[in-house]
Amino acid sequence: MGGHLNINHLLFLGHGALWTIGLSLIALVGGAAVGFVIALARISPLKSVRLLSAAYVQIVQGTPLLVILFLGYFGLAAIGLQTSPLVAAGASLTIYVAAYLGEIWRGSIQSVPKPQWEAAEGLALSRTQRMMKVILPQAVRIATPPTVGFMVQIIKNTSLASVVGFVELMRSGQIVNNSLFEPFVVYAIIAAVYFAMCYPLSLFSQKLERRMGRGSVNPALA
Amino acid sequence: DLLDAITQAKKIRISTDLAIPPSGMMDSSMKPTGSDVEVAQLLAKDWGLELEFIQTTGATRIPNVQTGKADIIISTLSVTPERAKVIDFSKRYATLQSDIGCLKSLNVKDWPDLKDKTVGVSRGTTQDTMLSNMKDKELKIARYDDDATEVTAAVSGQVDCVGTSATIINQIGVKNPARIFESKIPLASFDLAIGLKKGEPRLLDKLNAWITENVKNGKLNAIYKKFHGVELPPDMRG
Amino acid sequence: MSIELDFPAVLERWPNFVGGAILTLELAFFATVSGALLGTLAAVGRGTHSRLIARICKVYVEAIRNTPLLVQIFLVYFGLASIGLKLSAFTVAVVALTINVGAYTAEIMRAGFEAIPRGQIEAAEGLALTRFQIYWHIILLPAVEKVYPALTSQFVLLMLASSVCSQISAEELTAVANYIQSDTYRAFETYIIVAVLYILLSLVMRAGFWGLGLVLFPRRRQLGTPL
Amino acid sequence: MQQTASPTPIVSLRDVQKSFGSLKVLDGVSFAVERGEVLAIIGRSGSGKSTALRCIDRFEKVDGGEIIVCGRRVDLPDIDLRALRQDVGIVFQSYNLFPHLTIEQNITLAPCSVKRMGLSEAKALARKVLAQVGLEEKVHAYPEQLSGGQQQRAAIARSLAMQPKVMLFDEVTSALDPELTGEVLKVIEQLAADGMTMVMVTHEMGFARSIADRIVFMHRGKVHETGPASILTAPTTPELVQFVGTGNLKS
Amino acid sequence: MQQTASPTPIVSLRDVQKSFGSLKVLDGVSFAVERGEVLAIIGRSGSGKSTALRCIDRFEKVDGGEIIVCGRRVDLPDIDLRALRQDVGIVFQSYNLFPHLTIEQNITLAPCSVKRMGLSEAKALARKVLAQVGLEEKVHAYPEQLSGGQQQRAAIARSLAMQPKVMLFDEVTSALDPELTGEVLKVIEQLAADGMTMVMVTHEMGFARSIADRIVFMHRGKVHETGPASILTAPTTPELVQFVGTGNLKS
Ligand SMILES: Nc1ncnc2c1ncn2[C@@H]1O[C@H](COP(=O)(O)OP(=O)(O)OP(=O)(O)O)[C@@H](O)[C@H]1O
Ligand SMILES: Nc1ncnc2c1ncn2[C@@H]1O[C@H](COP(=O)(O)OP(=O)(O)OP(=O)(O)O)[C@@H](O)[C@H]1O
Ligand SMILES: [Mg+2]
Ligand SMILES: [Mg+2]
Repeated sequence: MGGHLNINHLLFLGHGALWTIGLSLIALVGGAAVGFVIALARISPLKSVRLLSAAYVQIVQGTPLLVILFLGYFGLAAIGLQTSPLVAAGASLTIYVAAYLGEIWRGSIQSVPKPQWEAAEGLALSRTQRMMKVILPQAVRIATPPTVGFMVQIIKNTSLASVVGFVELMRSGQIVNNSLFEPFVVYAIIAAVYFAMCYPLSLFSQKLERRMGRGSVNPALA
Repeated sequence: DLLDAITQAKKIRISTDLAIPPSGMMDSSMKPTGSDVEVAQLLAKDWGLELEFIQTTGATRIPNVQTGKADIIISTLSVTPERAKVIDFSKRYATLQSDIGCLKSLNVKDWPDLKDKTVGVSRGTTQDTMLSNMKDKELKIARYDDDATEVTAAVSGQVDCVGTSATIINQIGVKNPARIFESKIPLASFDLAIGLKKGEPRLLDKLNAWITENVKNGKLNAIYKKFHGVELPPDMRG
Repeated sequence: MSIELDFPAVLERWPNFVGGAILTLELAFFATVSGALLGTLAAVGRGTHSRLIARICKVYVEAIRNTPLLVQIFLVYFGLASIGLKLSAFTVAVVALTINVGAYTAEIMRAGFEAIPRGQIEAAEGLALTRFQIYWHIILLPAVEKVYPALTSQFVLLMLASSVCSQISAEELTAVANYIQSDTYRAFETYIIVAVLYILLSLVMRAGFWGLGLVLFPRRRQLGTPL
Repeated sequence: MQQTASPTPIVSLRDVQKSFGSLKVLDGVSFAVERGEVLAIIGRSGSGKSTALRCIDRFEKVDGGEIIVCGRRVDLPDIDLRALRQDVGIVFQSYNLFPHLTIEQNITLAPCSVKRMGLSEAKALARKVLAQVGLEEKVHAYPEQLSGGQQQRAAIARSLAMQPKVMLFDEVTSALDPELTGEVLKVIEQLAADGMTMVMVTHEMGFARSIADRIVFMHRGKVHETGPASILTAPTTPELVQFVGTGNLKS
Repeated sequence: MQQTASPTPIVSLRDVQKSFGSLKVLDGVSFAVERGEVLAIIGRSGSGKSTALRCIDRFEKVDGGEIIVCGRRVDLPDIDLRALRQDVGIVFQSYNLFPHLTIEQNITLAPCSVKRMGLSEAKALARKVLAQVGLEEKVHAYPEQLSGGQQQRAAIARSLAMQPKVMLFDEVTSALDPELTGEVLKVIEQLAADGMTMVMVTHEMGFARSIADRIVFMHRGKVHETGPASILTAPTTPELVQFVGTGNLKS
């Protein structure tokens, strides 16, 4: 207990930062795949599919990620499904990210002006062709800035995965702090590392935004 | 049962919070250390098992054994009847002396002196429960998520009194010599025990036997003294 | 099921849960009001002609948006105490949440400002309105109206994120949950109840924003346009 | 309401009804278009012109009546939409080119995807239709690099590439200034000369007069007057008199 | 370039220069408007008409030359913008009514905020100007509840409420269909009859001919021809001949 910050502490923090990056990647890849399905389900011609996906989004967006992670790891185990922390965290983050990305992307798809949909229809393109060749390529441009903006939030939110035993950046910071009792130093370092990971993304998203000449309205997380 | 499973795997998975010094923490080369860590290491060595720490936070120590993610908990679990409804406890392997510690300059002798002072505690600890139940004493309690935050609150001046173990009380002055804290009122002594899933009598018996033996041979006392600076109470030293 | 769920054992602490939920709502309310103000000012600041003010606002927004809320809360709580300013945990929590959500609000509001067609502003300029009058009468309300869904989500997220205030001894919903579950060791029951409460709180907030929308946007109310 | 009954109209509407909510937009609309005929629909704003046009290509479902296009019952629910739309080309006021594709890609998209035409064949076709509208040199440009009139001509070329049997135009020039309008109208005149069947909603009275074989004047969801282009110079109903009267202000 | 030199023009431009980046949009534009005169600016798209108009109300800063409006040097950097804009009313093609305010609130906003008029007085004024444009019954409606022509008339009323000395109109009818165009033009005709000084950019040749005291034909950033309305029927330069020629397609 006590002592001073040394290279081992920094290595430990670095190790935590790697986990943060890894978890973020898992969250984004999984969340993007499921989120895409959610986005399509939200505009499905079938009312039941729309209602189900809307309920999914509403519930997930109303529940703290911490609770989702907890129930995903221990809750599944309680009903007899043993999962590794990585699988549980991956699944929970996917569920969480999918709800948000699904909403962002639904908005982007729907913001492609209606005449574009009609023009594609008028050319006798099939539903899939319209989506793939006309709507999505345009929606992607609209969706990119808010998506990148949301990624920034995910990087910070992976810290909650400590509840299932991950020692990622924030948790490693807590552990270091709890043996050093130097909160200002430790948390300043953590803030700096998060900033170093997030700011390039923020800059990138701003650049995209500027290039497209429009503001991004992203439901960002705190 | 669980004991067989452990023996078969030749490995014991122990749920420990490594962010609650001095029981579980990291040394300067970021290796786990602390009184609970050494107890766990001793147990694994005696039983000839490989040891795996399941890193937990305070909140997930129990779900880890309930759902089979870990075999036992050694992580400053103090015994209360309420908790005993949910998991089984072994015999005590240590006790934890808790005090109300205040700024040295503060004139606190007894409970009435604490009126209109804020006492910092770690949320959900037995100290917290005890102080919260003292409704007649009109205490103001500030609950922090862990000891480190509590110590920082004391160091930075957010609180002038804390309810925690003597070891931690001393730590405050080390961090900020301008704010030396000392134990003012003894609070209670809690029994710490090993926690395990309900319904594992063979494992429980074996743990109890191991504790009895190591209390007798003084090993547990040595570990405790190393980290807490004081010996276990006389009635435990056998 | 390897564990028995015993909800009554946890539910008998309902006064604590209710107290926590109310505190969470209070935190969210005050931080929303002041964060909306701060964020709007910062958004206006980013659009001013003064390079310095625009820069300061930008640094504020970027510094906050790219670092974790927990760190911000710690810095405010312990930082203020270190310089001798001892505020209650509640006050500190509101201040930190305000600073945090203000940065996000600033970005959203900026998008709203930019979505106001240039023609609207030119029309107002043509009518000889001052800069302030233009912001006040022409830009602010329509901008809020345009980004209202994003703002609403942001403030609901703020409510969910306020759980980290448990770290600095604010007795909000998560803190209560931690307390109860370490007292009873009934983590599952506690977490499920907390999840339901958070969903309820978010519904309450959304309902509140819906009602506020009716008051703020009389045109929508009159014409029956949904938000 | 006069209805031109004749052998095999390529488009025919009979007593078409259409409401949006409680608003009756089409109230028994009937007219027919012969092969090779040019029909102009005129009428004041809100009289249902666009809606009538959109019903022909089934962008709106009708509530009652019968629509037959190229021998297909468009009003029935089981219509093969994609087959219908291969026969019908539609061009809107807002050109609706796909902004992320070049002009060539805009044009080849449907032939390649829908008709499974080979790419090189489609490209040759693109060049041909672009030549028809006088835009050969813009094949590789993106829509935003074109002026409004050029964009509208490219949109017409895109429709032509599907070799439709009938083309529908909805106020294709009203977003354009007089000079650009001229460009587009020339293209449509040429199409008419080539024998394309066309239905056009237009505000250009002069143009309607000079090119349309027949005029349909809509008023409050009904066909109020119909006849050869000469009805514009000698209107019989007071509504058409008033409409053409105000329209004259444009000249 | 002919310039009408006369006693005290209310608006005068002398050799105005304006570039956007490397694009020279106004290249020595000079003209003047007398009190009570109606001036129409015509010309093809991109010739700089809107830019010239916007320079008069200082929505664009000029690079060179002199602009005087109601005795104020608009080209100088220290101009009192708000005073200028109390004297000048400007109406755009896209009406730019404030969508969140009722028509009455749209109209009373500036008199109350800028002239510190009392609310009841402003409301009476709103009723007066709305009567001028024939929209009394719409005081409490929101802009989106009005047709295009009604919106444009409301926008004119909003400008009138500030009692400007000169009004600028930029293609105020080109988003409207013939019938709505008629409504708006009638209002402008009435204003002209009441003696309002006006500068209007317009594509309505017939209207320009009938109402304008003088025409300015712009071409490539220059005033190419100017004179009484009769120059439209007897254009002298080939550019104006061509322009009026294509414009005729609209009629
Ligand atoms: N999708 C819709 N939902 C509700 N009402 C509609 C819809 N489309 C059109 N309408 C209404 O139907 C009526 C007729 O519209 P339509 O577009 O056919 O008129 P139009 O004759 O084309 O007019 P314009 O010359 O202005 O284009 C209008 O009152 C319009 O408001
Ligand atoms: N803000 C601007 N930035 C850059 N170029 C501009 C800007 N505004 C106008 N231009 C360019 O200046 C030229 C003249 O524009 P202006 O709007 O004055 O033409 P106009 O005569 O009003 O045409 P139209 O009849 O199409 O309205 C055009 O080439 C236009 O692209
Ligand atoms: Mg129409
Ligand atoms: Mg213009």
